[in-house]
Amino acid sequence: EGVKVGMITTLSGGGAGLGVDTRDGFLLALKNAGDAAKQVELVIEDDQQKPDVAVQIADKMIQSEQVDVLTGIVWSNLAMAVVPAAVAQGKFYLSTNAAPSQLAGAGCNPKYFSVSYQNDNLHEAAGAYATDAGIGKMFIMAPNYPAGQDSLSGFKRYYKGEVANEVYTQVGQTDYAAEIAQIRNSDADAVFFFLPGGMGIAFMKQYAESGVGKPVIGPAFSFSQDILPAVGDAALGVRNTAQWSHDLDNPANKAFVESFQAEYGRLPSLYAAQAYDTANLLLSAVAKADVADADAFRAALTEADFPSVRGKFSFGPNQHPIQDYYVREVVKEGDVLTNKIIGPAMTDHGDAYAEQCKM
Amino acid sequence: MPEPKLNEPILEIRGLRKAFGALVATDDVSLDLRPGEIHALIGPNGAGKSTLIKQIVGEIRPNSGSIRFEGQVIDGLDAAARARLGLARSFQVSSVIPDFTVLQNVMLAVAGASGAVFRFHRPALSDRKLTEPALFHIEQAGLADRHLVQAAKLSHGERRKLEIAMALALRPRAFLLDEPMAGMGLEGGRQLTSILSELRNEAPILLVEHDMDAVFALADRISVLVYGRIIATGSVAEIRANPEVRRSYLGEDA
Amino acid sequence: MGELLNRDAIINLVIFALLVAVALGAHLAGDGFTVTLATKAAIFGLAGVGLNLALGYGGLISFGHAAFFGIGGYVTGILASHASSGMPVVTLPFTIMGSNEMLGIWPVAMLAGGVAALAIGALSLRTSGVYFIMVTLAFAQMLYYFAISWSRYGGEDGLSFYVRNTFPGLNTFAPIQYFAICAVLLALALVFTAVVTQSRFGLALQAARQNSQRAVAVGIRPYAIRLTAFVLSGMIVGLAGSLYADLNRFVSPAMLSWHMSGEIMVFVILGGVGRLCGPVAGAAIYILLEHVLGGISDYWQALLGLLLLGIVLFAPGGLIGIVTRRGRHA
Amino acid sequence: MLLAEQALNGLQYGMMLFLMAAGLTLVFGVMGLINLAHGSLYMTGAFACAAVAAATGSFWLGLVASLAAAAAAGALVEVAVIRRLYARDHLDQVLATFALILIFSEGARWLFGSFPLYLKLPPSLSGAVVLPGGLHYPLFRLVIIGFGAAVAVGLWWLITRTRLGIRIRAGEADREMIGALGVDIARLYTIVFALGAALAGFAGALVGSIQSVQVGMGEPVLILAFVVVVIGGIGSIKGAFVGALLVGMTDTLGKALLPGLLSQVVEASSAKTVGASLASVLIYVLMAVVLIMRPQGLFGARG
Amino acid sequence: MTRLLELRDLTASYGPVQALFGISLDLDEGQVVALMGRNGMGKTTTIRCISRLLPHSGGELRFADRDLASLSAPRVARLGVGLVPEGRRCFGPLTVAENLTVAARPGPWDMARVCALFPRLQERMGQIARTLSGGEQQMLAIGRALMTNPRLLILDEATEGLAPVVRQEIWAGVRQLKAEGLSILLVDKSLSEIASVADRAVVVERGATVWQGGITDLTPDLTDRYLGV
Ligand SMILES: Nc1ncnc2c1ncn2[C@@H]1O[C@H](COP(=O)(O)OP(=O)(O)OP(=O)(O)O)[C@@H](O)[C@H]1O
Ligand SMILES: Nc1ncnc2c1ncn2[C@@H]1O[C@H](COP(=O)(O)OP(=O)(O)OP(=O)(O)O)[C@@H](O)[C@H]1O
Ligand SMILES: [Mg+2]
Ligand SMILES: [Mg+2]
Repeated sequence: EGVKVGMITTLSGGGAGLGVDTRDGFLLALKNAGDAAKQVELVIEDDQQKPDVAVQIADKMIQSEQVDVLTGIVWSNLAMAVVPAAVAQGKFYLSTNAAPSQLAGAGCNPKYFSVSYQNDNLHEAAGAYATDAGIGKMFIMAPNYPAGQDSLSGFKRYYKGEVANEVYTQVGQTDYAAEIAQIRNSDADAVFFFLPGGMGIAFMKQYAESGVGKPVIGPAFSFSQDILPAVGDAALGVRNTAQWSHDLDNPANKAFVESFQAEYGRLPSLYAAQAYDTANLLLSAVAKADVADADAFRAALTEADFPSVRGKFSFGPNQHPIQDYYVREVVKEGDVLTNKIIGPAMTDHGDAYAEQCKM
Repeated sequence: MPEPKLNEPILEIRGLRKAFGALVATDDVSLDLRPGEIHALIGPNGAGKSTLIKQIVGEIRPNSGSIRFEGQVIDGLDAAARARLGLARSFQVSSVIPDFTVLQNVMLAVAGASGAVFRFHRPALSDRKLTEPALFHIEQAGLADRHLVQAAKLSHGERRKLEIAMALALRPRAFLLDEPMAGMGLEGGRQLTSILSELRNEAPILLVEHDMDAVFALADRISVLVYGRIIATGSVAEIRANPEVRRSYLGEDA
Repeated sequence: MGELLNRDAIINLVIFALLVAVALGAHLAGDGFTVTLATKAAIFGLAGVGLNLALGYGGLISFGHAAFFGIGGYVTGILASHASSGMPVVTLPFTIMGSNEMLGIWPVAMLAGGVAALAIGALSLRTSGVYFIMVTLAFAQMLYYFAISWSRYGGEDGLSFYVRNTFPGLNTFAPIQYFAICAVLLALALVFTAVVTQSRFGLALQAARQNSQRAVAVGIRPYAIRLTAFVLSGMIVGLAGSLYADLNRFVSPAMLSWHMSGEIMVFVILGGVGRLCGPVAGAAIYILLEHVLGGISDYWQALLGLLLLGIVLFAPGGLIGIVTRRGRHA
Repeated sequence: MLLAEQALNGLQYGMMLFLMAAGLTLVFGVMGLINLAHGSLYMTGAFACAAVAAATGSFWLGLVASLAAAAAAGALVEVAVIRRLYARDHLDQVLATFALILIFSEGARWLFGSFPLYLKLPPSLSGAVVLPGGLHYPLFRLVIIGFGAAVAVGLWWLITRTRLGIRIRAGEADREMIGALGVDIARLYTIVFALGAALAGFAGALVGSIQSVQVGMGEPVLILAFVVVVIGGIGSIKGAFVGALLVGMTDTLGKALLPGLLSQVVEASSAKTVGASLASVLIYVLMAVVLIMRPQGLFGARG
Repeated sequence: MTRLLELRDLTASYGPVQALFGISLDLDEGQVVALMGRNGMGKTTTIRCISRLLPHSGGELRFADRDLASLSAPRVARLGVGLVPEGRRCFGPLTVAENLTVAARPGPWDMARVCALFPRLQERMGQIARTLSGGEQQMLAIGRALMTNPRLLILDEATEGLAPVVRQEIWAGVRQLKAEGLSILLVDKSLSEIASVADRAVVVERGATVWQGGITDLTPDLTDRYLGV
């Protein structure tokens, strides 16, 4: 029996780092599970970070390879291309990362689970933290695409202070002098930004050079373990929000971080942790139910009966996590830049779209 | 074909002027081309001969002045429209479609002259409305046995003949030939001379040429252009005798 | 010429037959994914055939054909998503409803591609050479950035429409049947291209490419000829975009990106510029390589690069050039 | 005050673009070669700088390494590939250099992994300085302006005033003829290509140190650099310089001003996103307008 | 007198098309030799072979006691072959001065001497070559070749497309060069001018040498037969 899993993730091109961590985290969980993992047959394919390629691989996995479960997509736009059609064809999809709002609200589906978060969550946590920290005026900034627009609305949803300025940057932008000048000349007390990948690295470095010096808050993406070494000391002291950190104090996490370092010789990133949890969730469900019995399998998944590296973890009504979010600070441990938890930002937090979900 | 009144010029140029920056390449030029004549245009290098031809065919726009062709003012027409009216030119450096065969080149001219190039379905190569006139003009230009040769593979002289065939295919009302003799060699030059003297019966020729043997043999009238201005127009004998022309163009011992 | 034409015709038939044979064989073997790959090859081949009309025969090196590909795709996605939501696409000045009928969508996609090509071409054709390459790219980039931030239809996330549009009498969701649709359209486009390039218009187009000054001198307006070719090309590529959208049931700005333009161009060059079936062979080989190499190594794109490089350096006439042992086509 | 700073930013961004485009102009304009792999050489420089700086701890050594590595890569590419393409048309150049992008990117990923690398300015170049008028401005951005101007002057001098430059331009006009006059154009082109590559690598190292050093970093730059070169007119260093400043100004001021201007006419929240969208296509609009008005670019001589 | 240039049964092709079938030619130091023949008979092709712009496929090609077969075009130019090509081929975007300096090599010919030979060039030093008149471009092409200080100057149709008065100037220049002892190989269609300056003539027909000898031996029946005069 067992379950056949198709992993579609980015393994070539510029964004390959995130996909590699996703794959490695997932594989590590299977390895650590020992014999239990024999129930899981895994096929992995590279989506090249192209939505059309992802769709075609999904078709192949569904039609030719007859997988039961799909997983692994890093990017929201690829998820939007694959997930709706996959679940419509009766396959389960477990998200290791991307969780766009469309799939959390009206577009939710019994076969779709997000094991990571809902895309807005980290931004909401940042908003909540800014409120708690008593920051009166914020300068907020994100790229001009749906995820960016969602991020700023997510932030504003829980931020009670005043938004001094709201700026949308260009996707793929590498020079932020114009925005930094606006920050310098605004009366904001702090800056919130969501700039994934290279955009965030560029912004942080240029911001540090500019000497503006207003505190910076962001979601974990720009301070994830895969990116921190490239940002360098410019990131020191930045507060960022996440549902996980490598220093979270629970046994599952300790085991994960240790075995990840032993296996791959580097610190795990957020993406690796999420994939690790996803694999363990899957294993927990496989142990309880046969995937052929979709209702039973779904019920087993919904229980979320697995040792999450995040400590407590459960699913809300739209099958997105209800979990705690933390504020982390970028610190240097020896020579290595990493994050340290400095406190909770939100506890037992779900998401804003759950109530639109009718399942 | 409605013949215009005898001796009524086919092509009338009045007060044409063209400046490139400070350089006045065409300076108040007026010129006629009459039915049946070969009108030679000579003058030093850089005098503005090619520039004048380019203005007549519409490749460049004059700053002022006017051109009438068969009684019609053509100043507002673009180059393609003028070609269709029957202004056929040859280029100073020969200009053909290199990958086409001789036949295809001439068929292109037939098609262009007919104005019906937006035909999408019928295979051109088997269109007798194109091939028949094309083969006829190829024969006229003396290329009969070469019509399936790619233009790029023609010798220099053959390429010049191909240009003539393409000009003929336009069923022109006037020829504008820019140095057709250039690089033709002695024998080729003689052949071309005889083709040109036949051609004048089809339509008058405005001939730009530095080969004085050819000019003196062919021309009915000669105009001399110096620094963009016409300094003299007259018969061969008059021009040969003109001291100004001897000094500025032909050289002392011409 | 006649004898060579026959040889070309045979090669064209063989290439097309091979594509169909692969799809049919895979279908009989129950390998749906290979059928999908063949469909993708047919669609990209169609896009290449469209580009080839402008690029190969007209010498118009467009680095912006993704614009038409994406427009075709978005037309399809938008009409299909409105059909499923029941909301009209436009209400003013008249109401346009969505549609999930391929036969209704294709003409709109082609029209939109053609209109865009008319606008872009009318401006771009004022330039030539490298400038033309770059202006066409610029227009495509404008559309790309516009699509990324056009949140109404998903922006960067793209637009899913979950179920393939319908075609009377066929189950479009069956891979082989959808392949059949694409293959027939490809065949029609090939016949269309063959006829057009042999026509007077084709003669004039090729003349304008090789020597536009000469074309003018025989009374032909290269601008009008080129613009017409560009529009026809945009329409075919728009249709290909529509088919691609239906293949994936999804459209996104990636269809408008310069990578896409580059890829369509690579299909054409790879197969052989200005050869009727060149783009089909090019697209098929490219997709085959992508698929085969992808299994060999994570770094397969480097291998692909090396292979492409080898082809440029040692087979300047493209793949078909190798077969016919001739240089670049007329 | 803000406007002054934004204008300075525009100037600075323009200079940065010029640095990125300088090598491309040289190769593209002077040798008539469409080199899509320019961005890869840019990436090579950044990676070389990051690797050497990490190994030795010296940014300056890294900078030298970026020049050397990119020049070497350029020379290798020229001899192995590009040399065979001069006589071919643009299409083959596009395909070959497209293939080179794939090879370079995956090669870099194979050598350095998928994660971004660390490359930071040395302390002597970092931090902000106070300009007359009380404006705080990052020192490095002033340094970029300086480097950009120096490269511009240097290139202009090289091309117009040195015999090497005259020969390069003569070779561009008629390759065969310059050979028939006794100038070994093949070697000359290798040198030029290596020089263009070195400039790209240098820009990669400088600009990479305030942006991210990662696989694929060259691609957005490539398109921008082409836009700059084309606006200025192919083959003109002056054109590339003016084009770069124009693009830099347009982009920066567009980003800074458009959303604000738009919010005067439309409702504020959509003004932000619509303004940003407009700003992101502004340079392409600029390019299209320039080319439609002047099909040969601002300073281009040929069509 | 020493033998400067020697061609023996040279053959060459453009791709699959053979253009030269056996060209033989001798030129001694200080001589002016005219290469003659009808259109398309292979004169320019012969010259392209001598300059190594086109590789020959057979026969022997020697210049100044060296076999040129293995040398590149730039090497041959540096050995002292100065080419004034068919169609002038000045570097259009460069100024007159730049055209002259681009390939200059040390020797008796320098800018001043070229200007003394063609005073018109002096007046146009800063002008872009593309905008020169045809005659001026021709002078520039000759001056440019002289600036390389060649031992052998090759003129391919150097008077084509020029006004008669300019043609006379060019011929005067050629006579002056000859008087100074320069070796010259030339192609032209003006028989009378050739007769006045050349020492020897080589006549080619369909890519092969059919006659060579002293210019005075070139009788009218020969020119009639081979040149169609
Ligand atoms: N596009 C242009 N820009 C600037 N100057 C030009 C242009 N075209 C021609 N000229 C100049 O105009 C003058 C006339 O040139 P044109 O080609 O008409 O001379 P021509 O009489 O045909 O000479 P030739 O007998 O040498 O062919 C020359 O000085 C030339 O340099
Ligand atoms: N690039 C080429 N490709 C193919 N054939 C060529 C090429 N150039 C010349 N030929 C052919 O080679 C032969 C010799 O040409 P060449 O140019 O040497 O003649 P030529 O004696 O210089 O004639 P002309 O007096 O016209 O200059 C001709 O038959 C010509 O068609
Ligand atoms: Mg002229
Ligand atoms: Mg010749």
